Amino acid sequence: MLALAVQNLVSPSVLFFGMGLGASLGRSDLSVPEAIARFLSLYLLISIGFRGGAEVAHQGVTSGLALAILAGIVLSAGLPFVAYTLLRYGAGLDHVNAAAVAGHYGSISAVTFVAITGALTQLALPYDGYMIAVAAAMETPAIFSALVIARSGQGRAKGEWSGNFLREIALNGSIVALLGAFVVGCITGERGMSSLKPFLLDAFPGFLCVFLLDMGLIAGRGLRDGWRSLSPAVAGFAWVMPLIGAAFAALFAWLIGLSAGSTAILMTLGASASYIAVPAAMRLALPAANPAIALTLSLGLTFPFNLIVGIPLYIAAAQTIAR
Amino acid sequence: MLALAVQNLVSPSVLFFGMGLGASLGRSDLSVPEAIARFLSLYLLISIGFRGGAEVAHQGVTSGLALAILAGIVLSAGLPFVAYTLLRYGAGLDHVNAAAVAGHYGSISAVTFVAITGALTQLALPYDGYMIAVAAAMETPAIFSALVIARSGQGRAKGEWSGNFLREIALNGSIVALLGAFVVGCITGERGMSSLKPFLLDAFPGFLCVFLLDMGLIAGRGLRDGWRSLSPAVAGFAWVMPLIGAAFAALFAWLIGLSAGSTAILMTLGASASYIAVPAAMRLALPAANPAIALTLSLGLTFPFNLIVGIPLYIAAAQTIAR
Amino acid sequence: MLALAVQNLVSPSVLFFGMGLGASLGRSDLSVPEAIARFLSLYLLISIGFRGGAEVAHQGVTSGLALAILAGIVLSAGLPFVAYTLLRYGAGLDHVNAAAVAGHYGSISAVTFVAITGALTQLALPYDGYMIAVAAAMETPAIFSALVIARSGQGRAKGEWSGNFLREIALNGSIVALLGAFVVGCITGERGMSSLKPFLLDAFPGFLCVFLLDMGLIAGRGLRDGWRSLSPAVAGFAWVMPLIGAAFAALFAWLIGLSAGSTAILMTLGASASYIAVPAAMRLALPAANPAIALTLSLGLTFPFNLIVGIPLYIAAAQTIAR
Amino acid sequence: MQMFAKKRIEILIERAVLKRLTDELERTGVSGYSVAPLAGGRGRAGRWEADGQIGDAAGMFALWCIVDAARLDELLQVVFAIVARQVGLVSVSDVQVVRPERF
Amino acid sequence: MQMFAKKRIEILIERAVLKRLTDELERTGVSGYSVAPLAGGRGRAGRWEADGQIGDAAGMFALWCIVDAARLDELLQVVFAIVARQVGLVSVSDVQVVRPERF
Amino acid sequence: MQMFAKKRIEILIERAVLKRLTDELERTGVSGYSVAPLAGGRGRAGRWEADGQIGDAAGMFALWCIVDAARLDELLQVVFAIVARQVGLVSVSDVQVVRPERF
Ligand SMILES: Nc1ncnc2c1ncn2[C@@H]1O[C@H](COP(=O)(O)O)[C@@H](O)[C@H]1O
Ligand SMILES: Nc1ncnc2c1ncn2[C@@H]1O[C@H](COP(=O)(O)O)[C@@H](O)[C@H]1O
Ligand SMILES: Nc1ncnc2c1ncn2[C@@H]1O[C@H](COP(=O)(O)O)[C@@H](O)[C@H]1O
Ligand code: NA
Ligand code: NA
Ligand code: NA
Repeated sequence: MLALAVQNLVSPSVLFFGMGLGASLGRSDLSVPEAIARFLSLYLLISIGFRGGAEVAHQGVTSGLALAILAGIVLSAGLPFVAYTLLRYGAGLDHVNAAAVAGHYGSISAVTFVAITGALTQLALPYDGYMIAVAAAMETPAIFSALVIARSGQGRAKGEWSGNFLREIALNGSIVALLGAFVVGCITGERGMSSLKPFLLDAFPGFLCVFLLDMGLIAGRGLRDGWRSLSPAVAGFAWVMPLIGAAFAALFAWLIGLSAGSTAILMTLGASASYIAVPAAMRLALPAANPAIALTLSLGLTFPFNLIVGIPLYIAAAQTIAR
Repeated sequence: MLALAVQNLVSPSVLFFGMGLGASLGRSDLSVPEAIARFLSLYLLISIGFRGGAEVAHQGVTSGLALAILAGIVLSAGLPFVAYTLLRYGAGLDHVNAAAVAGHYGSISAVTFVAITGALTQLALPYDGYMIAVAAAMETPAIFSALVIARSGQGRAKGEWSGNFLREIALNGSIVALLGAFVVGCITGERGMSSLKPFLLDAFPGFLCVFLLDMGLIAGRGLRDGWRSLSPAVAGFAWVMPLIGAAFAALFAWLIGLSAGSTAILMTLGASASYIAVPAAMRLALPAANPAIALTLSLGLTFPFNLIVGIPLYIAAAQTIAR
Repeated sequence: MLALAVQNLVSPSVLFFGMGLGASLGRSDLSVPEAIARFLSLYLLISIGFRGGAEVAHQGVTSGLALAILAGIVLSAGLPFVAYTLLRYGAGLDHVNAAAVAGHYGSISAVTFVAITGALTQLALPYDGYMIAVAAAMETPAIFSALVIARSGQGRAKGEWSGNFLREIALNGSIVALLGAFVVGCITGERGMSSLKPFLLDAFPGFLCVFLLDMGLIAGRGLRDGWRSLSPAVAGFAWVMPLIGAAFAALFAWLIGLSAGSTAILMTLGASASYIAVPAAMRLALPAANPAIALTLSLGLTFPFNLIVGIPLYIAAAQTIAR
Repeated sequence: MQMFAKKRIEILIERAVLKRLTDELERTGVSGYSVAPLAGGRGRAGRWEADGQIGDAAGMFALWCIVDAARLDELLQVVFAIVARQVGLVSVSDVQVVRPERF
Repeated sequence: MQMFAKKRIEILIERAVLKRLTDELERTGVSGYSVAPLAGGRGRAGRWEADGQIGDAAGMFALWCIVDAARLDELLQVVFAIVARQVGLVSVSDVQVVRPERF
Repeated sequence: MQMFAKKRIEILIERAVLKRLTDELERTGVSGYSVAPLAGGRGRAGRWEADGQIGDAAGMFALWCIVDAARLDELLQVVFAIVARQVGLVSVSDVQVVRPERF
């Protein structure tokens, strides 16, 4: 497990994240142009989605898939309540911000998903291709839970549950890209994969490194500027919540009988926090929340924690748990 | 033929086009950053041009090349007159808009060119590498025909045929990129190709998918907003004109004795409509024309028509026609 | 040597540079979006840095490395004094502009570095992987020499040597990217290289072509607009200085006993002039200097000179000189 | 040329909320508006930069709208209903145009 | 600091026509101008967005030019000769500058 | 709505110097500023375009800052200390805002 942690730590992508973090903590003016950053996240979503779809096309749709998706949805919808309780009553964060952050932690991080699948491949531990569908399904339910939580506290502006708003969330560009590419992958299967392999697969680690360099730069900026607005308790949440999320996920995985590899993935999804799709939804739904808090927690603290400590732990645990 | 149509329909690039179309008809906020979209079209032009040049370097310059280029120029210059007649007197479009749209249909679509060559490769039907040069030659003549048509109707602003304007058209960035890469390909031949293969060839289907996703998004936006400004007759033009253009091209191909593969390509070029270089020229030359009409027709109606119905048809016809 | 010059001349990247040059001299509107241009330079720096690091990881740190870096630093710091003397007293350029241009010529050009390594690889002439570290070390010393020179003339604004300014220079994004990727390459070595190879290595010639197309466009713009502000003597400097820089470098290479390949590289580094990192530093430090002069000289005159005349010459000389 | 006085409303607004604002403006029947990207800035919510941002919420825009003074108040109401609770800024200035009937 | 009143002409213009406009402005001898990209907008010709557009005609820009009031009319003539028939918008406002001799 | 008069300072500035300027503005305690990218322009230093530029110095930005008239002079001093020797341009105009206490 330690060996894996070390190996994870010295993978190029983690080192590029560290390089970005260092550069922005040191106030370098290194930056990735906005259009490139947006392209990279589109690329990652398409690549992940397509590969998931191609896997499902390869293996076929099973009852395991349905169960796993169901588990993912319940996790994503349920974890925000746990996170809110911790933040509000444990860490003393105010109502709206606690709700917004909770929404991020119910949802998932696509890059952390990539990291765990990479680690499993390296360990030759098999997992189900449909876990990408589970990841996609976990993107949004947390958003609605965050809204329910926020609303329960105080009367809020009208129109928040309007059909319009629901459409805004469901047709969010990131989710459409991920699911659309998943469907394309399902339909074109291996034939499609063979033509797109050089771009979507072979070049993936390279693009990922640039993306992680950028994530490091943002995380560093967040930590530099947001340091003061984070109490130690709130910062601590970013390292405790992943373990709790992973524990819940482990329980669900055990209940539905996932394999060791897939269990590790579900745990990682439970442990990770969103920074692509959820922030946009929260700006729309909970404008009073400070976006910097959630971003700094998820990108600056939880993401590296999962990469370095979490993933080796989840894999070790999954191998013990899985039936 | 039906099999090819279906296979064409479920190729990743067509599905990505459909995904973009669906996303924007459904009002998703999915988008491709402007700088990326402009890079992708530069990339496509360079890749197509370079491959064409490398092919010519490989096969040498023949009298067939000269004849085919001549045929292409005549087609590109002539088809706008046909298109204008249909639009003006058949579909009742006003003078200036009919002229502008006609210019688009005389010129060609680079992505449709890619689709037909892809289909031919899949069918193992050989074609001449110099057809890319034909495609390049067909880009601009249509622009001048559109101007002649527009002028014939009414007195127009001075300066339109000035050397300045001609230079603006001839030195249009897209045409320079396409022809420049063609020349580079001719000069460096196989040696150049071997070093650029991973970028220009292997990654091509992937970049093409992102480009087509973007084209789908634009086409969907055009259809959504431009629906009302298109009469059924004008919309019908977008499906009739390709067949007419292809028929004329078939005649020319037969006259100069092209192979079956090259005949199918010339037909596809005749059938396709521009959306990269011509719109810019029309904005300069015919500012009174509404750019949305031509774009919606060529991207939203003609392009998918050619992909799904046209290309299989043209290939089947070409195999019958070619001597 | 002539054969190499010709072969260099007809490599795709040089031809793309020529294409850009021609397009912009002919006033075509061909352009590379700003975000893409900035991404490409980030990509080049990361790719070069990473490969250098991986090479060092492979070969280990030697005393040769330390000596070569030392030689590079002395060259970079010393050449600006030579360049200044030539410009000020030979070509009659004013004080501040002469100092600024001198700074560019002490530093190095990453793309010229790529060209020389490419030529050596083609000739199967081995060189030391650590030369990338030497290139990185040569980026900045020239900046400080330029400041010393500029200051020696007249009293200048306060704050110029402040810690703040030094940090701005040292944490320049380009230098951080180059050195950071070098470190990542050192740490991850061959394992990292194998996962990043398709992106950083295989796709490199393709990205380089687009970058050089862009450099050609800029060089052409500079020559078109800046023609009048360059006296023949100043323009001549751009072809004489590379030979002088290469001669000094050859001396140093001989003193520390570099191999023929590494000697050719050090000569090329000495001969080349910066256009990525140094211009930014000069805008900060010597705002009174006209940035167009240095850019036109280094990009429009020196860069093509080195590609076409210089590199073959330096290789031939290096093979004679190296012990 | 004869010029006519109009008002120019400028709104700095987050990407996530931009579509809501433009939809609402269109509903009120403004004749047009323009949007330009911002590269960065600083306000009560701190400093931010467009470069490198990931996520669909990232980025801000300046939207401006040239309108007749008579419609100013109505539009400000609409704008504030959306912008008030968000990160953002609204300002108004005087401009002159040549074709008054367009606005 | 002492400030001097000048005029600011702002022109929203399509990419395809931008070069014609700047060439023409230079011919009239304006001391300078600046151009910024637009991300989208709405006018008589409908709604458009810069994102995702392909083709060399895509995109619009805001060009502005600070000039002396004495030259305003002449420049507006030049501008309208180019912009009138295109998608676009021209407006003028008052600004103050520190170094009047530059304009 | 009741509006309050403020001043809008606009500074066109090179990428290389932007950070110095914003750091300095923050030191003086301005309540906020916004930055937008330029795509090109022309001035005494000639014509330039953002597209295709390489190098860390490439590019210019428009930075603007809405401030109280009382602070205008002080800020102009700060701005000119940085911008004077660089390629750039400073102009001031009148705007109106709704919440005067923010500035
Ligand atoms: N005084 C100001 N002048 C110009 N722009 C401002 C000013 N205050 C705020 N802004 C812009 O408005 C955005 C949001 O401000 P705020 O809601 O105060 O965080 C900032 O990020 C700036 O881009
Ligand atoms: N009232 C307005 N305020 C601000 N921008 C406008 C306005 N009307 C038009 N525009 C801009 O000018 C462009 C062209 O307008 P039009 O020629 O009316 O289609 C639009 O796409 C907008 O970007
Ligand atoms: N009269 C003007 N109106 C608008 N922008 C200007 C004007 N003069 C200069 N600029 C802008 O300021 C930049 C620097 O000007 P300069 O320092 O004169 O080279 C130019 O590149 C333009 O973007
Ligand atoms: Na989670
Ligand atoms: Na055609
Ligand atoms: Na040098």
